Amino acid sequence: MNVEILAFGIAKDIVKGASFQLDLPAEATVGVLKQQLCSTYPDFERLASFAIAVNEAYRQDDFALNEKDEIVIIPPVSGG
Amino acid sequence: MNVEILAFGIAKDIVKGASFQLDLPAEATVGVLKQQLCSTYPDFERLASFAIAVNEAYRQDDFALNEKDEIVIIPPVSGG
Amino acid sequence: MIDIQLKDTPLSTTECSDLVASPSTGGTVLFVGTVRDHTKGKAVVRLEFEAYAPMAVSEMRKIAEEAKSRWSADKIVIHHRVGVLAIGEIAVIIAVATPHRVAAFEACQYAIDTLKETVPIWKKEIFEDGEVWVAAHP
Amino acid sequence: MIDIQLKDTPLSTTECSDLVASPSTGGTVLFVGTVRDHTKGKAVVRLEFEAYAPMAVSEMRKIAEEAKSRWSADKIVIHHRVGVLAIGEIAVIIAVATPHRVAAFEACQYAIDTLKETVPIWKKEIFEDGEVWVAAHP
Repeated sequence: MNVEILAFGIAKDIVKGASFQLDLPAEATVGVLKQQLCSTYPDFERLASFAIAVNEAYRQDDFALNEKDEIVIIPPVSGG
Repeated sequence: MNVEILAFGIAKDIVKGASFQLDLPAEATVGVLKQQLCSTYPDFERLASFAIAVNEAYRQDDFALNEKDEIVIIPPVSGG
Repeated sequence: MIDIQLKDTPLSTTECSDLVASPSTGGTVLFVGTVRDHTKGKAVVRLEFEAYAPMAVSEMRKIAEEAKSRWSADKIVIHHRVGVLAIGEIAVIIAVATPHRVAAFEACQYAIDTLKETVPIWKKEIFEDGEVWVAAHP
Repeated sequence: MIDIQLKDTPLSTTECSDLVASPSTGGTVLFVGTVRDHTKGKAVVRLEFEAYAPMAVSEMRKIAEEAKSRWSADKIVIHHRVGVLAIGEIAVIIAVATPHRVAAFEACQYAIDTLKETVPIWKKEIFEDGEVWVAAHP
Protein backbone atom coordinates (compact mmCIF):
# COMPACT_ATOMS: atom_id res chain seq x y z
CA MET A 1 0.00 0.00 0.00
CA ASN A 2 0.99 3.61 -0.51
CA VAL A 3 0.89 5.91 2.54
CA GLU A 4 1.42 9.63 2.97
CA ILE A 5 3.69 10.63 5.82
CA LEU A 6 4.08 14.04 7.50
CA ALA A 7 7.42 15.17 8.88
CA PHE A 8 8.25 17.79 11.53
CA GLY A 9 11.40 19.22 13.04
CA ILE A 10 14.58 17.48 11.99
CA ALA A 11 12.56 14.76 10.20
CA LYS A 12 11.60 17.44 7.67
CA ASP A 13 15.29 18.08 6.99
CA ILE A 14 16.02 14.35 6.67
CA VAL A 15 13.26 13.63 4.14
CA LYS A 16 13.69 17.09 2.56
CA GLY A 17 10.04 18.05 2.76
CA ALA A 18 7.01 18.37 5.05
CA SER A 19 5.37 15.27 3.55
CA PHE A 20 6.21 12.36 1.27
CA GLN A 21 4.81 9.07 -0.05
CA LEU A 22 6.11 5.66 0.95
CA ASP A 23 5.34 2.18 -0.39
CA LEU A 24 4.68 -0.32 2.38
CA PRO A 25 3.67 -4.00 2.28
CA ALA A 26 -0.05 -4.62 2.85
CA GLU A 27 -0.84 -4.93 6.60
CA ALA A 28 2.39 -3.16 7.53
CA THR A 29 2.83 -2.10 11.17
CA VAL A 30 4.48 0.91 12.76
CA GLY A 31 7.56 -1.29 13.31
CA VAL A 32 7.77 -2.14 9.60
CA LEU A 33 7.40 1.56 8.74
CA LYS A 34 10.27 2.50 11.08
CA GLN A 35 12.57 -0.11 9.47
CA GLN A 36 11.66 1.12 6.01
CA LEU A 37 12.29 4.75 7.04
CA CYS A 38 15.72 3.87 8.41
CA SER A 39 16.73 1.95 5.28
CA THR A 40 15.44 4.69 2.94
CA TYR A 41 16.83 7.57 5.05
CA PRO A 42 19.79 6.31 7.14
CA ASP A 43 19.91 9.65 9.02
CA PHE A 44 16.94 8.46 11.11
CA GLU A 45 19.32 6.01 12.81
CA ARG A 46 21.38 8.96 14.06
CA LEU A 47 18.49 10.55 15.97
CA ALA A 48 18.30 10.22 19.76
CA SER A 49 14.97 8.48 19.08
CA PHE A 50 11.88 8.89 16.95
CA ALA A 51 8.25 7.94 17.38
CA ILE A 52 5.32 7.46 15.03
CA ALA A 53 1.91 9.02 15.56
CA VAL A 54 -1.08 7.60 13.71
CA ASN A 55 -4.29 9.60 13.67
CA GLU A 56 -2.96 12.02 16.28
CA ALA A 57 -1.75 9.54 18.92
CA TYR A 58 1.55 7.82 19.66
CA ARG A 59 1.52 4.16 18.50
CA GLN A 60 3.64 1.16 19.43
CA ASP A 61 5.56 -0.97 16.90
CA ASP A 62 2.80 -3.60 16.65
CA PHE A 63 0.11 -1.08 15.61
CA ALA A 64 -1.32 -1.95 12.14
CA LEU A 65 -1.39 0.79 9.50
CA ASN A 66 -4.08 1.55 6.92
CA GLU A 67 -3.77 3.48 3.68
CA LYS A 68 -5.95 6.38 4.86
CA ASP A 69 -4.19 6.88 8.22
CA GLU A 70 -2.60 10.21 9.12
CA ILE A 71 0.96 9.07 9.76
CA VAL A 72 3.46 11.46 11.35
CA ILE A 73 7.15 11.11 12.21
CA ILE A 74 7.82 12.53 15.67
CA PRO A 75 11.53 13.18 16.25
CA PRO A 76 12.69 14.04 19.82
CA VAL A 77 10.43 16.85 21.06
CA SER A 78 11.80 20.08 22.57
CA GLY A 79 8.84 22.25 23.48
CA GLY A 80 8.47 24.18 26.73
CA MET B 1 11.72 51.58 83.25
CA ASN B 2 8.97 52.87 81.02
CA VAL B 3 8.76 51.39 77.51
CA GLU B 4 6.57 52.17 74.51
CA ILE B 5 5.00 49.18 72.82
CA LEU B 6 3.45 48.96 69.35
CA ALA B 7 0.52 46.62 68.65
CA PHE B 8 -0.71 45.12 65.37
CA GLY B 9 -3.61 42.91 64.31
CA ILE B 10 -5.63 41.52 67.16
CA ALA B 11 -3.10 42.90 69.68
CA LYS B 12 -4.36 46.37 68.75
CA ASP B 13 -7.90 45.30 69.69
CA ILE B 14 -6.73 43.79 72.97
CA VAL B 15 -4.80 46.86 74.16
CA LYS B 16 -7.33 49.18 72.46
CA GLY B 17 -4.76 51.18 70.51
CA ALA B 18 -1.80 51.03 68.15
CA SER B 19 0.67 51.87 70.93
CA PHE B 20 0.80 52.14 74.69
CA GLN B 21 3.22 52.63 77.58
CA LEU B 22 4.16 49.93 80.09
CA ASP B 23 6.17 50.06 83.32
CA LEU B 24 8.73 47.29 83.57
CA PRO B 25 11.37 46.49 86.20
CA ALA B 26 14.90 47.65 85.27
CA GLU B 27 16.73 45.00 83.19
CA ALA B 28 13.46 43.34 82.23
CA THR B 29 13.60 40.67 79.53
CA VAL B 30 11.16 39.72 76.77
CA GLY B 31 9.92 36.93 79.05
CA VAL B 32 9.12 39.42 81.83
CA LEU B 33 7.32 41.67 79.31
CA LYS B 34 5.16 38.77 78.11
CA GLN B 35 4.15 37.88 81.69
CA GLN B 36 3.29 41.51 82.39
CA LEU B 37 1.25 41.77 79.18
CA CYS B 38 -0.74 38.66 80.08
CA SER B 39 -1.48 39.87 83.59
CA THR B 40 -2.46 43.39 82.41
CA TYR B 41 -4.46 42.12 79.39
CA PRO B 42 -5.64 38.54 80.07
CA ASP B 43 -6.88 38.27 76.44
CA PHE B 44 -3.27 37.65 75.35
CA GLU B 45 -3.52 34.23 77.01
CA ARG B 46 -6.34 33.34 74.60
CA LEU B 47 -4.21 33.86 71.46
CA ALA B 48 -2.83 30.88 69.55
CA SER B 49 0.57 32.40 70.33
CA PHE B 50 2.28 35.75 70.33
CA ALA B 51 5.85 36.87 69.82
CA ILE B 52 7.83 39.98 70.64
CA ALA B 53 9.99 41.85 68.17
CA VAL B 54 12.62 44.26 69.43
CA ASN B 55 14.24 46.65 66.97
CA GLU B 56 12.67 44.84 64.02
CA ALA B 57 13.65 41.25 64.82
CA TYR B 58 12.02 38.39 66.71
CA ARG B 59 13.54 37.94 70.19
CA GLN B 60 13.59 35.04 72.63
CA ASP B 61 12.40 35.25 76.25
CA ASP B 62 15.93 35.85 77.63
CA PHE B 63 16.53 38.94 75.48
CA ALA B 64 17.19 42.02 77.67
CA LEU B 65 15.13 45.17 76.99
CA ASN B 66 16.22 48.79 77.05
CA GLU B 67 14.11 51.91 77.45
CA LYS B 68 14.76 53.15 73.88
CA ASP B 69 14.00 49.82 72.15
CA GLU B 70 11.27 49.59 69.51
CA ILE B 71 9.11 46.88 71.06
CA VAL B 72 6.31 45.29 69.04
CA ILE B 73 3.71 42.66 69.91
CA ILE B 74 3.42 40.13 67.06
CA PRO B 75 0.21 38.09 67.29
CA PRO B 76 -0.16 35.03 64.96
CA VAL B 77 0.64 36.25 61.44
CA SER B 78 -1.66 35.61 58.47
CA GLY B 79 -0.07 37.16 55.39
CA GLY B 80 0.18 35.53 51.97
CA MET C 1 18.66 40.21 42.30
CA ILE C 2 16.12 40.51 45.07
CA ASP C 3 13.09 42.81 44.85
CA ILE C 4 10.84 43.12 47.91
CA GLN C 5 7.79 45.37 47.87
CA LEU C 6 5.00 46.03 50.32
CA LYS C 7 2.41 48.21 48.60
CA ASP C 8 -1.15 49.42 48.87
CA THR C 9 -1.86 49.32 45.11
CA PRO C 10 -2.73 46.30 42.93
CA LEU C 11 0.00 43.73 42.25
CA SER C 12 0.91 42.62 38.73
CA THR C 13 1.79 39.05 37.75
CA THR C 14 3.34 40.23 34.49
CA GLU C 15 5.49 42.79 36.30
CA CYS C 16 6.83 40.15 38.72
CA SER C 17 7.40 37.64 35.91
CA ASP C 18 9.27 40.26 33.86
CA LEU C 19 11.36 41.32 36.86
CA VAL C 20 12.87 37.84 37.30
CA ALA C 21 12.99 36.81 33.65
CA SER C 22 16.43 37.05 32.13
CA PRO C 23 17.96 35.83 28.89
CA SER C 24 20.21 33.52 30.86
CA THR C 25 17.57 31.56 32.79
CA GLY C 26 15.12 29.25 31.16
CA GLY C 27 12.23 29.29 33.56
CA THR C 28 10.36 31.12 36.28
CA VAL C 29 8.01 29.77 38.91
CA LEU C 30 5.40 32.10 40.41
CA PHE C 31 3.00 31.78 43.31
CA VAL C 32 0.01 34.11 43.16
CA GLY C 33 -2.16 34.30 46.28
CA THR C 34 -5.64 35.71 45.88
CA VAL C 35 -8.34 36.70 48.33
CA ARG C 36 -10.91 33.97 48.96
CA ASP C 37 -14.64 34.54 49.13
CA HIS C 38 -15.29 32.26 52.08
CA THR C 39 -13.76 30.87 55.27
CA LYS C 40 -15.23 27.73 56.77
CA GLY C 41 -18.35 28.22 54.70
CA LYS C 42 -18.89 31.82 55.76
CA ALA C 43 -19.05 34.50 53.03
CA VAL C 44 -16.25 37.06 53.21
CA VAL C 45 -17.17 40.58 52.02
CA ARG C 46 -13.65 42.03 51.85
CA LEU C 47 -10.28 41.79 53.53
CA GLU C 48 -7.81 44.09 55.16
CA PHE C 49 -4.09 43.41 55.35
CA GLU C 50 -2.04 45.24 57.94
CA ALA C 51 1.75 45.01 58.19
CA TYR C 52 4.47 45.99 60.61
CA ALA C 53 6.11 47.42 57.54
CA PRO C 54 9.86 47.69 58.24
CA MET C 55 10.03 44.21 59.74
CA ALA C 56 7.71 42.69 57.11
CA VAL C 57 10.11 43.92 54.44
CA SER C 58 13.19 42.70 56.32
CA GLU C 59 11.64 39.26 56.99
CA MET C 60 10.66 38.93 53.30
CA ARG C 61 14.21 39.89 52.36
CA LYS C 62 15.55 37.21 54.74
CA ILE C 63 13.36 34.61 53.02
CA ALA C 64 14.54 35.72 49.59
CA GLU C 65 18.19 35.61 50.66
CA GLU C 66 17.81 32.13 52.14
CA ALA C 67 16.03 30.85 49.01
CA LYS C 68 18.63 32.47 46.80
CA SER C 69 21.54 30.80 48.57
CA ARG C 70 19.91 27.39 49.15
CA TRP C 71 18.63 26.95 45.58
CA SER C 72 21.17 29.09 43.67
CA ALA C 73 18.31 31.29 42.51
CA ASP C 74 19.29 34.07 40.14
CA LYS C 75 16.39 36.36 40.97
CA ILE C 76 13.60 36.46 43.53
CA VAL C 77 10.70 38.90 43.74
CA ILE C 78 8.23 39.07 46.64
CA HIS C 79 5.44 41.64 46.40
CA HIS C 80 2.81 41.81 49.15
CA ARG C 81 -0.27 44.00 49.18
CA VAL C 82 -1.62 45.84 52.23
CA GLY C 83 -4.82 47.77 52.84
CA VAL C 84 -8.34 46.87 51.78
CA LEU C 85 -8.70 44.10 49.16
CA ALA C 86 -11.81 42.97 47.31
CA ILE C 87 -12.56 39.28 46.75
CA GLY C 88 -10.37 37.86 43.95
CA GLU C 89 -7.66 40.51 44.24
CA ILE C 90 -4.02 39.44 44.53
CA ALA C 91 -2.53 39.59 48.03
CA VAL C 92 0.93 38.22 47.29
CA ILE C 93 3.15 37.29 44.34
CA ILE C 94 6.42 35.38 44.63
CA ALA C 95 8.52 34.86 41.51
CA VAL C 96 11.71 32.80 41.37
CA ALA C 97 14.11 32.18 38.50
CA THR C 98 16.81 29.54 38.81
CA PRO C 99 19.16 27.88 36.32
CA HIS C 100 17.31 24.57 36.88
CA ARG C 101 13.54 24.28 36.89
CA VAL C 102 13.18 21.91 39.88
CA ALA C 103 15.02 24.38 42.11
CA ALA C 104 12.62 27.18 41.16
CA PHE C 105 9.62 25.11 42.27
CA GLU C 106 11.30 24.21 45.58
CA ALA C 107 12.51 27.75 46.28
CA CYS C 108 9.11 29.28 45.50
CA GLN C 109 7.32 26.79 47.75
CA TYR C 110 9.83 27.44 50.55
CA ALA C 111 9.26 31.20 50.17
CA ILE C 112 5.45 31.13 50.42
CA ASP C 113 5.48 28.53 53.25
CA THR C 114 7.94 30.61 55.28
CA LEU C 115 6.22 33.92 54.49
CA LYS C 116 3.00 32.56 55.97
CA GLU C 117 4.86 31.61 59.17
CA THR C 118 7.21 34.50 59.87
CA VAL C 119 6.31 37.74 58.07
CA PRO C 120 4.46 40.20 60.35
CA ILE C 121 1.39 40.79 58.19
CA TRP C 122 -2.14 40.28 59.47
CA LYS C 123 -5.33 39.59 57.57
CA LYS C 124 -8.73 40.65 58.84
CA GLU C 125 -11.76 39.03 57.23
CA ILE C 126 -14.86 41.17 57.14
CA PHE C 127 -18.20 39.33 57.05
CA GLU C 128 -21.72 40.73 56.75
CA ASP C 129 -22.11 40.43 60.52
CA GLY C 130 -18.66 41.03 61.93
CA GLU C 131 -14.93 40.68 61.43
CA VAL C 132 -12.08 38.47 62.58
CA TRP C 133 -8.28 38.53 62.62
CA VAL C 134 -7.27 35.34 60.84
CA ALA C 135 -5.14 32.78 62.74
CA ALA C 136 -5.39 34.70 66.02
CA HIS C 137 -7.17 31.96 67.92
CA PRO C 138 -6.42 28.21 68.05
CA MET D 1 -11.75 24.30 33.72
CA ILE D 2 -9.03 23.50 31.21
CA ASP D 3 -7.75 26.05 28.68
CA ILE D 4 -5.20 24.90 26.08
CA GLN D 5 -3.84 27.31 23.49
CA LEU D 6 -1.17 27.02 20.82
CA LYS D 7 -0.62 30.48 19.36
CA ASP D 8 1.78 32.50 17.25
CA THR D 9 1.33 35.73 19.21
CA PRO D 10 2.93 36.76 22.53
CA LEU D 11 1.78 34.95 25.69
CA SER D 12 0.58 36.84 28.78
CA THR D 13 1.37 35.83 32.35
CA THR D 14 -1.41 38.04 33.67
CA GLU D 15 -3.94 36.52 31.27
CA CYS D 16 -3.04 32.98 32.38
CA SER D 17 -3.06 33.94 36.05
CA ASP D 18 -6.47 35.61 35.67
CA LEU D 19 -7.86 32.60 33.78
CA VAL D 20 -7.23 30.21 36.67
CA ALA D 21 -7.86 32.63 39.54
CA SER D 22 -11.22 32.19 41.19
CA PRO D 23 -12.75 33.54 44.36
CA SER D 24 -12.92 30.00 45.74
CA THR D 25 -9.24 29.04 45.45
CA GLY D 26 -6.53 30.64 47.47
CA GLY D 27 -3.52 30.25 45.26
CA THR D 28 -2.13 29.74 41.79
CA VAL D 29 1.24 28.35 40.72
CA LEU D 30 2.62 29.34 37.33
CA PHE D 31 5.57 28.15 35.30
CA VAL D 32 6.82 30.63 32.71
CA GLY D 33 9.39 29.35 30.22
CA THR D 34 11.43 31.94 28.35
CA VAL D 35 13.85 31.73 25.47
CA ARG D 36 17.49 31.47 26.52
CA ASP D 37 20.32 33.42 24.95
CA HIS D 38 22.82 30.59 24.90
CA THR D 39 23.17 26.82 24.65
CA LYS D 40 26.36 25.18 25.85
CA GLY D 41 28.10 28.56 25.73
CA LYS D 42 27.05 29.35 22.17
CA ALA D 43 25.06 32.55 21.55
CA VAL D 44 21.52 31.99 20.24
CA VAL D 45 20.20 34.71 17.90
CA ARG D 46 16.55 33.64 17.85
CA LEU D 47 14.36 30.54 18.04
CA GLU D 48 11.66 28.91 16.03
CA PHE D 49 9.00 26.65 17.50
CA GLU D 50 7.14 24.29 15.21
CA ALA D 51 4.22 22.12 16.32
CA TYR D 52 2.20 19.22 14.99
CA ALA D 53 -0.74 21.35 16.04
CA PRO D 54 -3.74 19.01 16.50
CA MET D 55 -1.72 16.46 18.44
CA ALA D 56 0.20 19.12 20.42
CA VAL D 57 -3.15 20.45 21.62
CA SER D 58 -4.53 16.98 22.42
CA GLU D 59 -1.35 15.95 24.29
CA MET D 60 -1.42 19.19 26.30
CA ARG D 61 -5.09 18.52 27.08
CA LYS D 62 -4.17 14.99 28.25
CA ILE D 63 -1.56 16.45 30.61
CA ALA D 64 -4.06 18.97 31.97
CA GLU D 65 -6.69 16.27 32.52
CA GLU D 66 -4.23 13.99 34.30
CA ALA D 67 -3.00 16.84 36.52
CA LYS D 68 -6.57 17.89 37.22
CA SER D 69 -7.62 14.43 38.37
CA ARG D 70 -4.42 13.50 40.25
CA TRP D 71 -4.17 16.74 42.23
CA SER D 72 -7.86 17.79 42.32
CA ALA D 73 -6.94 20.95 40.44
CA ASP D 74 -9.81 23.37 39.86
CA LYS D 75 -8.33 25.02 36.80
CA ILE D 76 -5.36 24.44 34.51
CA VAL D 77 -4.15 26.65 31.67
CA ILE D 78 -1.41 25.68 29.21
CA HIS D 79 -0.46 28.23 26.56
CA HIS D 80 2.38 27.45 24.14
CA ARG D 81 3.82 29.80 21.55
CA VAL D 82 4.88 28.76 18.03
CA GLY D 83 6.74 30.61 15.28
CA VAL D 84 9.77 32.87 15.59
CA LEU D 85 10.69 34.05 19.10
CA ALA D 86 13.27 36.61 20.16
CA ILE D 87 15.57 36.02 23.14
CA GLY D 88 13.69 36.58 26.41
CA GLU D 89 10.23 36.02 24.95
CA ILE D 90 7.85 33.58 26.64
CA ALA D 91 7.56 30.14 24.99
CA VAL D 92 5.18 28.49 27.47
CA ILE D 93 3.00 29.35 30.45
CA ILE D 94 1.37 26.76 32.71
CA ALA D 95 -0.99 27.96 35.44
CA VAL D 96 -2.62 25.71 38.03
CA ALA D 97 -5.10 26.52 40.79
CA THR D 98 -5.89 23.94 43.45
CA PRO D 99 -7.68 24.09 46.79
CA HIS D 100 -4.37 23.33 48.53
CA ARG D 101 -1.14 25.11 47.69
CA VAL D 102 1.18 22.06 47.78
CA ALA D 103 -0.91 20.31 45.13
CA ALA D 104 -0.62 23.30 42.79
CA PHE D 105 3.18 23.16 42.94
CA GLU D 106 3.19 19.41 42.28
CA ALA D 107 0.64 19.56 39.46
CA CYS D 108 2.45 22.45 37.73
CA GLN D 109 5.78 20.65 37.93
CA TYR D 110 4.20 17.45 36.57
CA ALA D 111 2.69 19.43 33.69
CA ILE D 112 5.92 21.11 32.54
CA ASP D 113 7.99 17.93 33.00
CA THR D 114 5.51 15.89 30.95
CA LEU D 115 5.04 18.61 28.30
CA LYS D 116 8.77 18.55 27.63
CA GLU D 117 8.63 14.78 27.15
CA THR D 118 5.48 14.15 25.16
CA VAL D 119 4.08 17.21 23.38
CA PRO D 120 5.01 17.28 19.65
CA ILE D 121 6.63 20.71 19.53
CA TRP D 122 10.14 21.27 18.21
CA LYS D 123 12.55 24.10 18.93
CA LYS D 124 15.17 25.21 16.44
CA GLU D 125 18.01 27.36 17.74
CA ILE D 126 19.47 29.79 15.24
CA PHE D 127 23.09 30.81 15.79
CA GLU D 128 25.21 33.33 13.87
CA ASP D 129 26.75 30.48 11.91
CA GLY D 130 24.02 27.86 11.63
CA GLU D 131 20.96 26.30 13.23
CA VAL D 132 20.08 23.15 15.12
CA TRP D 133 16.92 21.24 16.11
CA VAL D 134 17.18 20.92 19.89
CA ALA D 135 17.26 17.40 21.41
CA ALA D 136 17.44 15.69 18.01
CA HIS D 137 20.81 14.05 18.60
CA PRO D 138 22.06 12.20 21.67
